This record gives sequence, structure tokens and C-alpha cells, in this order.
Amino acid sequence: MSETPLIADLGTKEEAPLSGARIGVVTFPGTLDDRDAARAVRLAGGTPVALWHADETLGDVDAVVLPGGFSYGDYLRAGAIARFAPLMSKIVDAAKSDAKLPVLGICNGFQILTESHLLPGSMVKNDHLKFICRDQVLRVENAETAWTNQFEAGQEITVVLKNQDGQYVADEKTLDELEGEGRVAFRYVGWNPNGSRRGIAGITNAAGNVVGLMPHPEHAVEPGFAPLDGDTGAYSTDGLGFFTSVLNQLVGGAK
Amino acid sequence: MTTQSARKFNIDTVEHAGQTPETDLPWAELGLKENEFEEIVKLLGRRPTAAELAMYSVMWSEHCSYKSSKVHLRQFGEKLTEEMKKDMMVGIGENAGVTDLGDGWAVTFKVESHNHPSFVEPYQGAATGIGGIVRDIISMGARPVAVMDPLRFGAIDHPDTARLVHGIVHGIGGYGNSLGLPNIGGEVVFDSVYQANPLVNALAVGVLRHEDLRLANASGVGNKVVLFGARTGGDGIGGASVLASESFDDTKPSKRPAVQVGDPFAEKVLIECCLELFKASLVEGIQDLGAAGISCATSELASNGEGGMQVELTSVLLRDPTLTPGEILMSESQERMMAIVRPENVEAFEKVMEKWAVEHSWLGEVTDTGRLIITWDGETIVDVDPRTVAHEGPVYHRPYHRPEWLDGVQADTFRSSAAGASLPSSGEELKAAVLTLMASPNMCDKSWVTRQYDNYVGGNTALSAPDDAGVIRVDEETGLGVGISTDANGRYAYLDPYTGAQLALAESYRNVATSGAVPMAVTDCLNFGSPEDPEVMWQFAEAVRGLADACQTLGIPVTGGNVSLYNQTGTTAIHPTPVVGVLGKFDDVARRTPSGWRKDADGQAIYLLGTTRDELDGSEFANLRGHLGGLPPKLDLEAEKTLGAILVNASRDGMVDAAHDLSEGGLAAALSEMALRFGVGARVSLDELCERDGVDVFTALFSESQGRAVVAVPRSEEVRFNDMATARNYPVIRLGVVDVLATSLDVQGQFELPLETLREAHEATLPKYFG
Amino acid sequence: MPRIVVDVMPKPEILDPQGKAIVGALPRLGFTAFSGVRQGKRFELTVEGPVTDEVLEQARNAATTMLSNPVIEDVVNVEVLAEDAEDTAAAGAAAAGAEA
Amino acid sequence: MPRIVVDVMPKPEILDPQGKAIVGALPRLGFTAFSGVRQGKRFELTVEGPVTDEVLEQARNAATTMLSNPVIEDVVNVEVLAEDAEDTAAAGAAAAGAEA
Ligand SMILES: Nc1ncnc2c1ncn2[C@@H]1O[C@H](COP(=O)(O)OP(=O)(O)O)[C@@H](O)[C@H]1O
Ligand SMILES: [Mg+2]
Repeated sequence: MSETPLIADLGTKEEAPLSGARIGVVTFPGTLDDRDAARAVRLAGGTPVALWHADETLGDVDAVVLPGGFSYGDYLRAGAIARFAPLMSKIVDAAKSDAKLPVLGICNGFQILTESHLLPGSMVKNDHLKFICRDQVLRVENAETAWTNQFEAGQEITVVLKNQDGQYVADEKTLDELEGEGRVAFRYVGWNPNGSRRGIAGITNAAGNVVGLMPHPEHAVEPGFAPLDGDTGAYSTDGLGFFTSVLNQLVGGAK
Repeated sequence: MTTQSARKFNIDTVEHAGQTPETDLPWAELGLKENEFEEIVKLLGRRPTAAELAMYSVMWSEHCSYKSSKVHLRQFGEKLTEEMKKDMMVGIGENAGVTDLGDGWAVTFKVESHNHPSFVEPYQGAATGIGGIVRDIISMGARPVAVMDPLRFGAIDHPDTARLVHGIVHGIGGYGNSLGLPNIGGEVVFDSVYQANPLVNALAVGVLRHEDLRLANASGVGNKVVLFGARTGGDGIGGASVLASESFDDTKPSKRPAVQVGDPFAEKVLIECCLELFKASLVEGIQDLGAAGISCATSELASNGEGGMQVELTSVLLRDPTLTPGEILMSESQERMMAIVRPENVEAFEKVMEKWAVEHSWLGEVTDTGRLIITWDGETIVDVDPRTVAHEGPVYHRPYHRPEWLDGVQADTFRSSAAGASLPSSGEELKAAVLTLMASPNMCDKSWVTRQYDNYVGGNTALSAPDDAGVIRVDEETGLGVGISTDANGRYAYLDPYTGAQLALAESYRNVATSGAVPMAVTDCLNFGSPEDPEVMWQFAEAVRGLADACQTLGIPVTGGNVSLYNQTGTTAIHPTPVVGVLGKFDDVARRTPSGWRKDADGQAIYLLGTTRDELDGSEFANLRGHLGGLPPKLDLEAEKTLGAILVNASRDGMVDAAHDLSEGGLAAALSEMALRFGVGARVSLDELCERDGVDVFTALFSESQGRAVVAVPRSEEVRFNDMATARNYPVIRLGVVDVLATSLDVQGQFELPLETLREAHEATLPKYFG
Repeated sequence: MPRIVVDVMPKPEILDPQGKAIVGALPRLGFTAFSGVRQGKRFELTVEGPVTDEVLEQARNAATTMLSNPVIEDVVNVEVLAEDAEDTAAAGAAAAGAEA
Repeated sequence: MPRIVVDVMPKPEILDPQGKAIVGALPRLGFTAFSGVRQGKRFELTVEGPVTDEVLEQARNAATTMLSNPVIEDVVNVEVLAEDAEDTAAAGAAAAGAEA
């Protein structure tokens, strides 16, 4: 059988060739996973650009990541106060403009996107009322968006889930619309870890440039610091696909 | 904003104190002893003002002054060798110790207790425990990078335990998760001795570049003193609020919250804001505000620096405008820091505050008068030598003696007791015993707890629960990193506190080495009963002596820690519980060793390092049968060093793919945990081991002999691995092989335990009690 | 079905991080009229039958023992919801609540 | 100083996990009178001066734009706190609040 040291692949820090695309990563007071998101962008071959919530302009970034954390402590509602940051109105405008700025909201970033009404629905407390941190398998339901075009529809990927308010809710009409338009981007596979309606882990807007999800792809990008794939027992770097997808899209690459 | 100078107080000034020597002061209510009060009068040459009394009373409390423990803790310094000092950049005495990692990197870590507040209000008590230790780390100039939480609860089925478990775990997660600090390890132990005295110890670790190191001193005459972060409220002053009398005014509200509420968002902002200050070199000295609040920060900064400081107290921003000066000095409001800033940096400092929307107020400046002068609206209410407040408090040589009951306890060995009769011996009995052990409250799976903690945030966690040590990458370029473990066994320390403390250190050391890190430094949190009980004091003295001696033998220094006394209800003290944290270094965390074998490890050889003796006294097995007596396992520190070196070398040279130390629950626990880690089975035989060490199968499985570890060795490395152990004269024996197809732990000739059965038993316990 | 409202607020002397975060954000949205905000909890308890004294007493007890943490919170109000009050008489043995 | 209360409740059609947990726990403590529980939020906004119509309007706006999320919550009440009402007249330009 295999004689290779189990952890050997950690040493190889191959980074993808730089594409030159500039991906903004926004920091709000209370943001936690901003450095992690920047690392993921870099490992995927993009150039991370730090953005500050109070900035008045977006600069010349080609896409934006709203990372995880507890902006303003999530004290009022997750993402509720961050939504009013000066930079958010710029992001909302750019996302809705003809240029269709690609925006990815991860965890707290997803919550900010729903609070901003860029994406429908909202998140409430996990049904078991506890914070949960686990390795999570997702099914990619829509592989056509700016952030998922490097996956295959139906593909199962392993990333990290960690949150307190991760239960996705929306009224039945909205849910039916999301399903009908193929806008459910990711679904939990197996046990539903937070009671989300219809097992929804992430959604996209109609144009496919704005994607939000509760799990954390930026924590599944580097062997040794990543979740384990349940089948193979190896480290999962499935999260890289999110960032290579947007880089691919930015250079005009088709699926 | 309220200007407090407008407020009507009948202020007790220094001048007034001089004129009214006969005034009755509530020193006893503030916890001072008569001799201590007399000492204060002697130091000042007059009666203290109300504000001075407030300062001395909090700073001379057991918690802040270490008055009962100081004479013993000295040994940690006295027993330092040159070798131990080599990498120690900052030792005991500062907010946290600092260890050099090379390449210009350094690491700081410390463990502290928040036991009593967590019993009163579990969520907030535990949350603010994390908050407090993290501020200690920030104040060294470091970025906090991880936390750990050694916990002790009462009996798992006691009605109050669920309240404490839920609140405390939720509080630790609620605060730590919100700070973006991965939780990389801890302990969960249940024992009825902790019923009304749960232990909530919190450890934080931070990293810094050498040039960012900051100390808590106020140097540079004319430099400014600034208080920043949250506003000051009545937190932690206590319901008594005897200082209401300070204003000789009974119209003010006397209700002061004894409970502090944490604001993790404020602390997260404080972290980022401090790091920006350090990076731009905008602060000269910095001190966190914890116990004793402004009293502590001003007196420590002043006495560590030029020796003088002048502060105007009405400049402090308040959350509760009715606070008296004494209360402001005592308040333990969270999420505050005090810093010393050069005048030319004031503007830049304010820019950083503005960026992060952190409130701040300039309180005064550093002087060379040797006096700490605090004014209230210009009138002097404190005029003291800061050293007498901060460092020259009372020191007690409390009487101690060996408890008379100890001989009886030590004579009551497990084998000789009724509990030790009819031990499992058939394969079926042994199998049942392993299942019972692995489902027991102390040995069961802890993921009900650890799943509530973020262990991924930061992207640098290389190992966390359930591995032997938490491992954090420090430098992304080189992979430089650290591994940390915390351990304590209160039952061992009860049977013999000297050895018990050493065993805690040895286990922690072994855990760190098992993960592949070279042990470098120690932090400790000494949780004991009342120092006024000579028998408890003896336990304390013995534990400190044991720990200091063992550190010397192992060659690693204690760089910081904390003492928590009075953990007792009535005359019943908790087991002495010296929690020991060991920190080790990795040149490259890519080489860290997980505590179980993976799916691609089929056919790897399983070896046991070390010797198994008949050592069941104080063991988890004895605990299952409700027995506690005899002597704890023997400890050979030289053997532990050798074992550590073998494990570190094996990891560095890629000779082992998995390793797990043996501690509570012995070999039975180690093999079960290794198989469950990634759900991969194994076939082992204990025959050769039993023959070599002269023990029966039961003893081989459940003895808690020290100096042992199980490793999985790839076939290609077996020769090298054996040679290395033999060259060092360390006992090593091949137990069997990893078997990916086997879905069980097969102890040949004895029993075959399906992993599913084992997992179910192991994982069901905490959910059963806590939902 | 009648509902009983229980209002719980953080004790005045206790730090309220929630309220603090909100009060900091309000002016940025142009809401400048407020100098302080405190955030508490409001519970609505649905009662099956009529709200007897015994039921109200249960609500008061639940408020202090379970719905609030007396160490850091005060129960500031326990009352029958006015808008339900007229139903109350008619309520009788209505069907079970939606949430049970 | 006068305070304005804003009450926010989860929409009836949105499952309220906290309310559900409470309704499950109540009977275990002997509180059997309640068939449903919903947990919402209560905000108390402190006003510096008198509560003018303009101030109340600000409170209503803050309630719908920031203090609640219309997708999942309803603002069920915005009113001046009764117990403060008598102070209100007298309040005038009192000193600043503690929480700012
Ligand atoms: N309260 C806790 N917080 C975080 N991790 C914990 C906690 N309790 C236990 N763990 C982790 O669970 C694992 C098993 O704990 P324990 O049996 O005490 O380890 P060991 O015997 O190796 O010291 C370790 O990885 C430990 O760090
Ligand atoms: Mg271990």
C-alpha cells in the first residue's frame, strides 16, 4: 500500500499562476475571515485587495468578497449594521449595474447581502441554537454563476461550516421562485446542520454575479489547514473552485 | 458628555485625610486585615483617603497581590538554569511570558482562571475569562492567534451541572468565536469535588515580531497617559459598594453589578486597533485593564517605569455617571486598555482611535516624582508610592502541614480495596470494560463542546481537538509554528500533590512532543482551596515545589501563570488542580503528527513506546468504580525527555504518521481514540507486551503508567524507527498493524470491538446529558 | 387565543453591548434624536384558555425563573396583550397554538 | 429622560427557534398554561429632549429600516414609555445619557 507520508502534501505550496485580476476583500469592524479570504484569492492566482467598510469608492477591483465574521458583533441581527456601511452602497450599485460586479458573500457576508436585499430571504438562529463548526459536504446545484463555473452541476464538495445564525429562511413563494429559476446554488448534503429551508446552503441572484452562502470555501484551500474529505480522508481544497471560477469569468473564459 | 467635575461629591482629599485622622474607614468590608490597614497608614504617614483605600484594598487582595502564594512561586525563578533562560525573552512578572521562536518571531502565552465569576453567571463569567486573558496577550505587543479552555465541572448528573456546562461552553464560544480566535484545545473533566466550584481556566496565545514587544511600563517623563476602549461602569465593584460611604453621601444608588458583561465586538476592535498602534510604534508602554482596573494599570505602569505618574480622574469616560472616584479606580469594566504615548504621537494615536471608532481619554502624564498622584477636578485624592501599591504588598508565610488523612488515603490502594476485586479478565469482560471506559464522562468524546468552537478561523490551525496538542502556524513562508497542550489530573494531585503537579507537566510535555513540537515553555494555573487551611496550603506548597523541580529537570521555564485560591465550599476544598500548559515549537508545522491513523495508512505498524507497570491507583478505571486511593503513577522525568526526543525526531524525519500519548485510560483509551480519530481499524496483540512487562491483559489495557505513547510507522520506516528507539535505550514493542478493511479494534485472542459500537458509546454521553 | 407579553431588559447598571452597537450606528443613518439605546427581549406566550389569575401568576413566575436571568436582567412588564383582550372572553377551548 | 419603546417580533410564518425551545422547556418547569411562545426584541430609545412628532417619526423609521428586517420580522409597536410620560414634560434639556 501507499508508503507516502500522510501529510507530505502540506509542504508543496504551489500557487496558481497569477491572473492579475484584483479581488477586493472588505473588512468591517468585527470581520474575522478577511485575511483568510485574501489568502484564498492569492492561492487561486488572483490579487487580493483590502477594502475598508468606510471607504467611499471601490477602486479598481474586478470582484468583491464579503468575508465572514461578526460585523458589529451581529448584535442587532447578523449583518444588519454592516449593510449601512458607505462601501456597501457602492457594492450594491456595482452589482446591479450593467457591469455586473461579481460579489461573493460568505457567512456574515451572505447575511449582509440578504440584509442589503441583493439576495432574497434571511438567516435566523440555527434550529439547535448552538454555534456549530464542522466539515461540511455541499452539492453544487448551479454551476453557471460567476463563482461556481469551475464546478459541475451536482458535484459534491467539502468545505467548512461555522456559524450561529445559519438557518436560511424565506417565504414559500420566494423559495419556489429560487428553485424554479435554478437560483439555489448550494445545498447541504446529508444532515441539515442548521434547519435551513429546503437544505439551502447558498443562493445566487438572477444574473449569477452575486452569490451568497453560509459555509466557508476560503477555509478549504490549503492542505493541512482544511477540512477532510469524508470519502478519501484527504484534505479538501474544493474551496479554491470559487475563486478560480471568478478569475475564469473575469478573463472572459467560458465554462 | 457629562463633565464629572460638575458632579457634587464630598471628595475625601489627601489634605482632608491629613486633617481627619480619626475618620472610620470601611477597610474590613473592603477585605483588608487590621495589620494590613495599619501598614497602609504607616506607609502613608496618615490615614488613606477613600480613593487610596480603594486602591490598596484591591491591589492587596489575594487575587492581585499573590500574598499567600508569592513565597512559594519564587521557586520558578530560583530554579531557572541558564539553559532554561536561553529562549525566554520575558519571564514571570509581566502580563504574559514571551519565548523566542527564531527568525525574529516570538510567541507569548498564558493561562488564567475565571472560576468564581463563572459559577455565579456561567455565560458572562466564561466569556469575560476569555476576554481578560486575550487582553494580557495584546498588552505584550502580540496578535492573539488562539485560545484554549481547560474546564472542570461537578458530577455530570448533578442538577446544576447542565446549567454550568451550557453557560460556560456557550460563553467561551460566544466570546472566542467572535474575536476570530480558533479554539485549539482544552479539557473537560467531571468530578463531584468541583460541584459548587467549577474551574474555568482560559489560555491565550499570541505571536509577535521581536521589535513589537511591549512592556507595562510608564517611561519617558512628559509622555501622555491614555485610557481607551470601553467606558468605565460599575462592573465588578460588588454589591456591597461600601465605598458609597466614601462620598459621605447616601443619595447615590448603591447597586453595583458584581457581574461583568463582555462585549467581544469591542474587544475585537480593540485588538485590531492595538495592532495598528504597535505597527506604527505609537505606544511606549501598554497595560490591559483586568482585575483592579485603573488602580492596577496606573500603579503597575508607574512602578515599572520612571516611577511617577499624574492622572486626572474626572477625565475618565463613564458609562455610569454616579460612580465615585474610589469606584472608578476599582471598576473592572472590560475591554479597556491604558497606554503611554509620546506627545509627538498624540495626533497619530487619535487618528487610529478615530478609524476604529474607539473612545479614548487622556488622563495625565509620566513624571519623575516617584509618586502616583491622582486628582479629582484638580484636588489630590491619591498620593502614593506606586511600588507600595503594585509590588510591595503584604507577603504571608502561611502555616502548612501534611494532612493527617493522607497516610490513610495512600495506604488504600485500588488492588487492596473492595473496588479492586473481581476485575475483568475474559475477553468479553475486557471488551465491556473498554466500552464503559470510553463512554464515561471523562473519557467520552468531547465534540459536543468543541463543535461549538471555531477551530478554523485564521486559517493557521494545523491541529486542534481531539488531537494531543493544538498546533498553530506562525509564519506562512516557512511553516514555523507552535503546539500547545494543557493538562492536570486532580485525583493524582490529591493523592500526592508534589508528584501530581509533575505528572500534569509531564503529560502536557508528552502531548506537545507527541504532536511533533519541541517543548520550550510552561504556563500554569494553580487552582486550590483556601490558603488559610494549612492542609490546603501544604498541597499548594508541594505542587509548586514539584512543578518547579520538574521544570528544571525538563529544562523548560515557567514564563507566567495564575493562582486561584479559595476554591472550596465550607471546609471542603476541590482536589488540588494545577493546570499546566506547555508550548513547543515546530520548524515547519507540515510535520505535525495527528493522533490517529488515516485511511491511507493500511498495513502501517503500531508500536508502543515505554514500559507498562501495575499502576491503577488514581486511574480512570478506579474512578469508574468510585475508588480514589494509593499513590499516583511513578514519574521518570529523564524517560519523559527521551520519549519526547524520540517522538519529535520521528515526526521531523517522517518516521511516524500518527502518534498518541498514553494518559488517562491507558492503552485502552489510546488505541480506541486512534482508531476513532479517522474511523480506521487495527489488529493488535498484547501477548508480547504482557510477557515482557509481566502484567496481565487487564493491566496492560488500563494501567496509567507514564512515559508511554503509541505510534503508527510506515513499513519503510520500521527499521529506522526501531533503531532510533533502541539507540536511546527506550523500550519499544510492536503491537500490530493498521487494518483499513477491519471495521473494528481487534485485540487478538481477547476481543474484537466494532468501531461503530465504540463510536456510539463514545459519542452518546455528552448529548445524553446536555442535549 | 390570548397572549401574555413578557418584557425583559438588561439591568440599567449592566453593560448592554447590543444597545451600544445600535446607538453608534443610528446617527450614521440620520437618526440623531436618540442618546441611548438598550436592547431587551419581548416574549409572547400564547394561552389556550382564558387568562385566569393562576395563568398570569405562572407567566410571572416563568418570567423571573426562566425567561430572564435575574443576575443581569429585569422583568419590566408582564401583561395580557391588549389587542387580544377582547378575544379573551370568547377564547375558551380553542385549538392548540401553532408553535407547540 | 423619555424613552420610546420599539417592539419587534418574528413574523408568524417564520419558525422561531428560540420560542420553540422555550415552549418545549416550560412544561418541564411546571409551566403548563402556555401552548406557544415567540421571542422578539424590545428596544428602548432614550430621547434627549421632548418627544416631538418628528422624533416619533424618526423612531418609526429606525424601527422599519434598521431595528427590524421586514423579511422575517414585524414591528408590532412603537410608543413612548408610559412610566416616562410624566417626566417627559419636565425633561427638557437635561444632561446627556450615559450610553452615548
Ligand atoms: N474544553 C475544551 N475545549 C477545547 N478542546 C478541548 C476541550 N476539552 C477537550 N478538548 C480537546 O479534546 C481532546 C481530548 O482531550 P483530553 O482527553 O483531555 O486530551 P489529552 O488526554 O491528550 O490531554 C484534546 O484535543 C483536547 O484539547
Ligand atoms: Mg494526549
